[in-house]
Amino acid sequence: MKIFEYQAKELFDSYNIKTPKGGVCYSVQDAIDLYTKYNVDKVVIKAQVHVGGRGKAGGIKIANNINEVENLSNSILGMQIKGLTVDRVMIAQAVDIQMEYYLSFTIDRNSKSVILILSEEGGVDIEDIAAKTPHKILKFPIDTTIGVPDFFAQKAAYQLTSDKNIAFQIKEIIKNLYMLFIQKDCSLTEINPLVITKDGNVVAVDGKINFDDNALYRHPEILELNNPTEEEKKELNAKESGFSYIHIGGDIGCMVNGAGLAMATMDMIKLYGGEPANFLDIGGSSNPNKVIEAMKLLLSDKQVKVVLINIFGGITRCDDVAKGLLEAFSQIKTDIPVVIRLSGTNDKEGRELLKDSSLHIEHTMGEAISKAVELSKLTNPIN
Amino acid sequence: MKIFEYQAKELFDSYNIKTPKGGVCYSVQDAIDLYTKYNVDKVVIKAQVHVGGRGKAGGIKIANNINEVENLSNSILGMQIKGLTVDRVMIAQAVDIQMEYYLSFTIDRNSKSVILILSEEGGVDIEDIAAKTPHKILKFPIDTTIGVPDFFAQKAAYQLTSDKNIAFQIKEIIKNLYMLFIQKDCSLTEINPLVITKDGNVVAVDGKINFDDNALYRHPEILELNNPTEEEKKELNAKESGFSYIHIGGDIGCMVNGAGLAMATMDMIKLYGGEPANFLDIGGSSNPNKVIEAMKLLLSDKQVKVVLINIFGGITRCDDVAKGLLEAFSQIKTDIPVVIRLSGTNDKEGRELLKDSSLHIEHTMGEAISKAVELSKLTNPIN
Amino acid sequence: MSILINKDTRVLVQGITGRDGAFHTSKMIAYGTNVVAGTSPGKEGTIIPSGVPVYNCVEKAVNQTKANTSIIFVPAPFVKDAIMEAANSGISLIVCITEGVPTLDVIEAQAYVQRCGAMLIGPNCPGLISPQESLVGILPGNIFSNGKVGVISRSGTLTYEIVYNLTQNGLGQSTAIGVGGDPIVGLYYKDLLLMFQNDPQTQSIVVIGEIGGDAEEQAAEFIRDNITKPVVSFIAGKTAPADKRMGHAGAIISSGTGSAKEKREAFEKVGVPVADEPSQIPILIKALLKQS
Amino acid sequence: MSILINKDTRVLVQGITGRDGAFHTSKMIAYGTNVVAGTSPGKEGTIIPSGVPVYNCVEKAVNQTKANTSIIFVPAPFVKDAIMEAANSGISLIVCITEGVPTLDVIEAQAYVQRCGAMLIGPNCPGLISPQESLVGILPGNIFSNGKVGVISRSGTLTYEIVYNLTQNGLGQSTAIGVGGDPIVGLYYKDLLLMFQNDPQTQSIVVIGEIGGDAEEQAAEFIRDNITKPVVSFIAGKTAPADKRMGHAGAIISSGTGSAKEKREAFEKVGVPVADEPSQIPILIKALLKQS
Repeated sequence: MKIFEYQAKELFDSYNIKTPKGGVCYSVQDAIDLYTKYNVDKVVIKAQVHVGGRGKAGGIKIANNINEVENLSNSILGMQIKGLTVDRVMIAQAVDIQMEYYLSFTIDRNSKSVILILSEEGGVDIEDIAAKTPHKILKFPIDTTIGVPDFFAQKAAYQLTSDKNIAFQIKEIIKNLYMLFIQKDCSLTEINPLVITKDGNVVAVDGKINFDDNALYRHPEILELNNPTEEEKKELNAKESGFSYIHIGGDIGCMVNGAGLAMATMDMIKLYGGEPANFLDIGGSSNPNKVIEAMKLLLSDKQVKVVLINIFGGITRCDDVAKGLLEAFSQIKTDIPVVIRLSGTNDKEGRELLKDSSLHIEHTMGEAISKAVELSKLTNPIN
Repeated sequence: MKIFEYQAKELFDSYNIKTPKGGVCYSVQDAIDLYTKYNVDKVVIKAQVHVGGRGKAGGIKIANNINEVENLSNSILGMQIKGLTVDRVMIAQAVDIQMEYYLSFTIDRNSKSVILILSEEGGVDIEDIAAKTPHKILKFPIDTTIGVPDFFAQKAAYQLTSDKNIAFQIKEIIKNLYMLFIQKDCSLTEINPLVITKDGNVVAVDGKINFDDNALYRHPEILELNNPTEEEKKELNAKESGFSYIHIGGDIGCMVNGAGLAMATMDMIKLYGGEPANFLDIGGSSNPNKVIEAMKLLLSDKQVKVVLINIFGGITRCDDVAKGLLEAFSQIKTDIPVVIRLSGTNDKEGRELLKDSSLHIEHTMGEAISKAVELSKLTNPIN
Repeated sequence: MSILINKDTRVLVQGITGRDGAFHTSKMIAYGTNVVAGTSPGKEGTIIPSGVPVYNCVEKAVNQTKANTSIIFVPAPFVKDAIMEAANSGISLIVCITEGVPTLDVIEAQAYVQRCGAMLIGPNCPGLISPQESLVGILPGNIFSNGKVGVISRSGTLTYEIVYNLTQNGLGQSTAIGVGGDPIVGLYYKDLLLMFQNDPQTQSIVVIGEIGGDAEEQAAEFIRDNITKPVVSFIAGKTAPADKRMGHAGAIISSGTGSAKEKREAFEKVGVPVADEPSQIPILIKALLKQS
Repeated sequence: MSILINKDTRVLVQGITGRDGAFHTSKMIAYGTNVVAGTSPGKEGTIIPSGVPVYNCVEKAVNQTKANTSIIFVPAPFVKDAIMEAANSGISLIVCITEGVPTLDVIEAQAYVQRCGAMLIGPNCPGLISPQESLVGILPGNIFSNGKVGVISRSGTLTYEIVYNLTQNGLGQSTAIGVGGDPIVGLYYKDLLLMFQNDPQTQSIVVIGEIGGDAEEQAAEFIRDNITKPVVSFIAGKTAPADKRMGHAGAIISSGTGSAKEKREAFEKVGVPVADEPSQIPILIKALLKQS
């Protein structure tokens, strides 16, 4: 789960990580009021959206007076960034920047632990630093059984500076950011840039926090911050019905049991010259209701011209799956052709049950995908 | 540092460890008021003192009605237990006991860790269980890097019971008591007895909590609970002046540098037929003010007939110590004879400096102790 | 020989009285797995349909039944404790089926398992099987056959698909392991590749990878330096969009690494052919075996 | 040979710019100890009177000076961190002089030291000395002389008293160690007894114990089973009242164990003579050496 920058700022504040004065505004009037209240000259107005590249899209502007605050917040509120409408902006006091660093904690698969990442090159995407100057990225794997002791945070801080005062502040931020990471079950806590101001303060000017979805059950206060996009809402609804759905954009709708097999199915559609419309993993059971819900979701995508169902029967037997599908399709009225492949445990029995239905039944994954791609190429595939 | 039972109860309460209704009373009227407020039949009235054996001394009584509460609290308040005057009692609701267990956490030198101790024989001194039925004491060393996970607490709990409901409650108490131990830097958290009531509740009926003196600096809220006896106050004052003092009761006052040497000095006084009055470790420096403070404390003990100063010069040179002593004795007026032994670095120079003083100067520990014992045997040792 | 489990494996089921635990216990017993004990706090002494004795604590179960391998079905919030209990009680191989376990819980549990000298497979994995010897997991035993191919996979049904193709083509398996799809899991490619390398029964190895992380890239380097047996691979997720979670939490392409293309290149660079589709795997293996 | 430290020992002083750290650094250098570095956060590059280079962090100090042993003088609240930093940075022997360290801090630090494969002496100890080789501590070097007696003690000045008696009687020392007086310390009797047993220079061993705990009782059993060299002992605290802390936190007789009488009996039972007063130690050693 992701949160907005202003929400991240509030979490930083509560963990004693210094941030510039700032707050969220849902309207131009809000922005003017906040600017007046802060009583500063220069502020930054930032679009609050769950995607990167706001700056390049014109979603971040500096305002020097009340008129500029009015005009710029007016122009940012309502703009589209990567398909998302900006419904709120953050107003934050601009700071005098002396240095910009990068600082984050994230999960590291290799060390099987949390990792601290530092760079003296802050203010730009860490991916860009990684690509251009990988030696400027410092990684410190954490032993979570001891956490981040003073000496560890100190050693890291002295990699960025030799100034005792600055090092002390960075050390404290490292410790506090780690606490936040652990106590809130984050998957990413990032400060970028971490700014050293001209008067020697260390301030988190922008930040990003992602949470481990598996751990949200123990953080109701974090769950309250959730603000899913329309696309995310669809995915969340799917999850509640017991399957995973991600929209991709092609014309062959897929329904597969198992995430790996679902990805492999999408890959093969592409390989065979077709375009997968989505990722959809219906999981392990043969429950007809789940199939109905999944089919409805698939068909709500108006681009879909063919549906491909690829089931490998393991513990769940193919004949049970076939029965579920028959029951489901007795309730779903659609003209869109459906190609189905059943393999694995009791596959013959399963295919036998389906032989009188209107479904295109295939034996292998390759045959099923060939058929689906072929059908998707017809201008009017309805047979 | 030790606290009273009623203070331990309050800490148990704040860590969700169930205790009987109860509170502290400084007067008979307090006791009557509390009894009325609790609105129960049977209560236990317990003297609050920092020593064991209250029960045998008559400091714990059961009262069945308001008259008994009045009479019994009146008799316990003001009584003497092992030399301490009872200035407060605890009134606690009596519970219906089905089983009594013993449960504690303490420091274990051998495993170099915290240890959980359990016994199905609660309500008596753990020392007695250890002596009579050592197999009934179960010890579980804790790996503090993982603390007390559920499985660990559960395993321990099922050693005491096979009842799921009771085991669950004991498991929670074990986890909470450990948290208290760790979070408050305890050296002992003991529940004895841990009572299983007839209606299936698990309740901490009596408890003892000791704290690690070295860690009190990080627990101001615990330090506030401190209520030292007169003897302890003397010891605390000594500590503030930079030395350790413990009153023993003989007639040879000792001043030694180093705890081990101080204990060895006391032992040798006894071996040579004398009686040490105290333990006094003045530590490493030759600061005259410390010597003056220590001498004053020594001489405030009216039983003291001789003072023995035993100094081994290590990093602190004997000549510096001698200078300090001369300065100190120029300010202390006493008729009590002082025997002094200086050995180690620059001992000759040190003894040379003292040769014109009124001090009895000896070369070896044995000679100095012989002399001190000899002087202590004179009816009027003043020479 | 096989790796990790065989006829002598003595299995303990943690969470044996739950729905999934009970169901898969009966499946494992039906397959021939030696399930010797189960745990469920407070249910010690309960008689369950499979007839396996139930204990409150793993320690006692291990002491009384000499269980050496455990399989975990307890709900996600209790998984960390269950893994640590198993490791603490002397279980040497812990297989965690449960999905949805918080990542930090896995990190702590895995570190403890390592400290105890034990091994963890999973969480969020289908388990493992040494065909005709032992099945510790939720894999469909009937599609496997005993043979000489070692299988390592981050996925479930995709593995079945590939194993089905192997079995249909006369290529039985020595051991097949699903390592789990989460960001942090226990045993991983390197550990298992080395075990297969040292296993006399195993003649060739299939590595089934997917997008996310750089485990496949690291495995490729490891294969170059340490593995002499033929290895073939399949990688799922070529068409997955960046930064999207494809069912498996582990399958996120982020930070410009972990794409299927990079992984394929890494494998091909060290002489590991990568199949375009699952049905090619048996063909690739046969070709390599003919060469060697 | 000696144990733990010798001419090749390269010492790092943690807290070198503090009062005690600076003072004892000059004392150690004067004795001939090879002090190669010091740490004091934020003071890297500072020139200090002893001329030893100062670093912010132990890791860098170790990398640049190949220090292998550290001595800690930082204030009690920072000791846990200092010990862990040393262990984390590859220091193999850590000597902690600071007193007043919270017990739980020592427990955690000691567990970490062990996990890193390092060794801890102290806290609240005077350190150790291999006469004419190296002094890592605050012991008065001048009272020691090189020789064949190994000394292990829970006390400070009492050790000096006994060593003074040894030196006066022509019995030099191989290594003398003060293990520290706190309830929990690092290396203890058993560890050191074994090192002395294996040290060719050491001919006999003095164990200076005191009341509290059952370390002496355990040491006695260990001596019976593992030590063939002559051992003599002194135990302080015969006259200490029960449940009172005699300066050393470790010196509390409680729970009916740990009395001087019990300890003496334990030693005598395994043939370790216990001196009534410090001056008898040399006599007891000479007697045993004559026998063997």
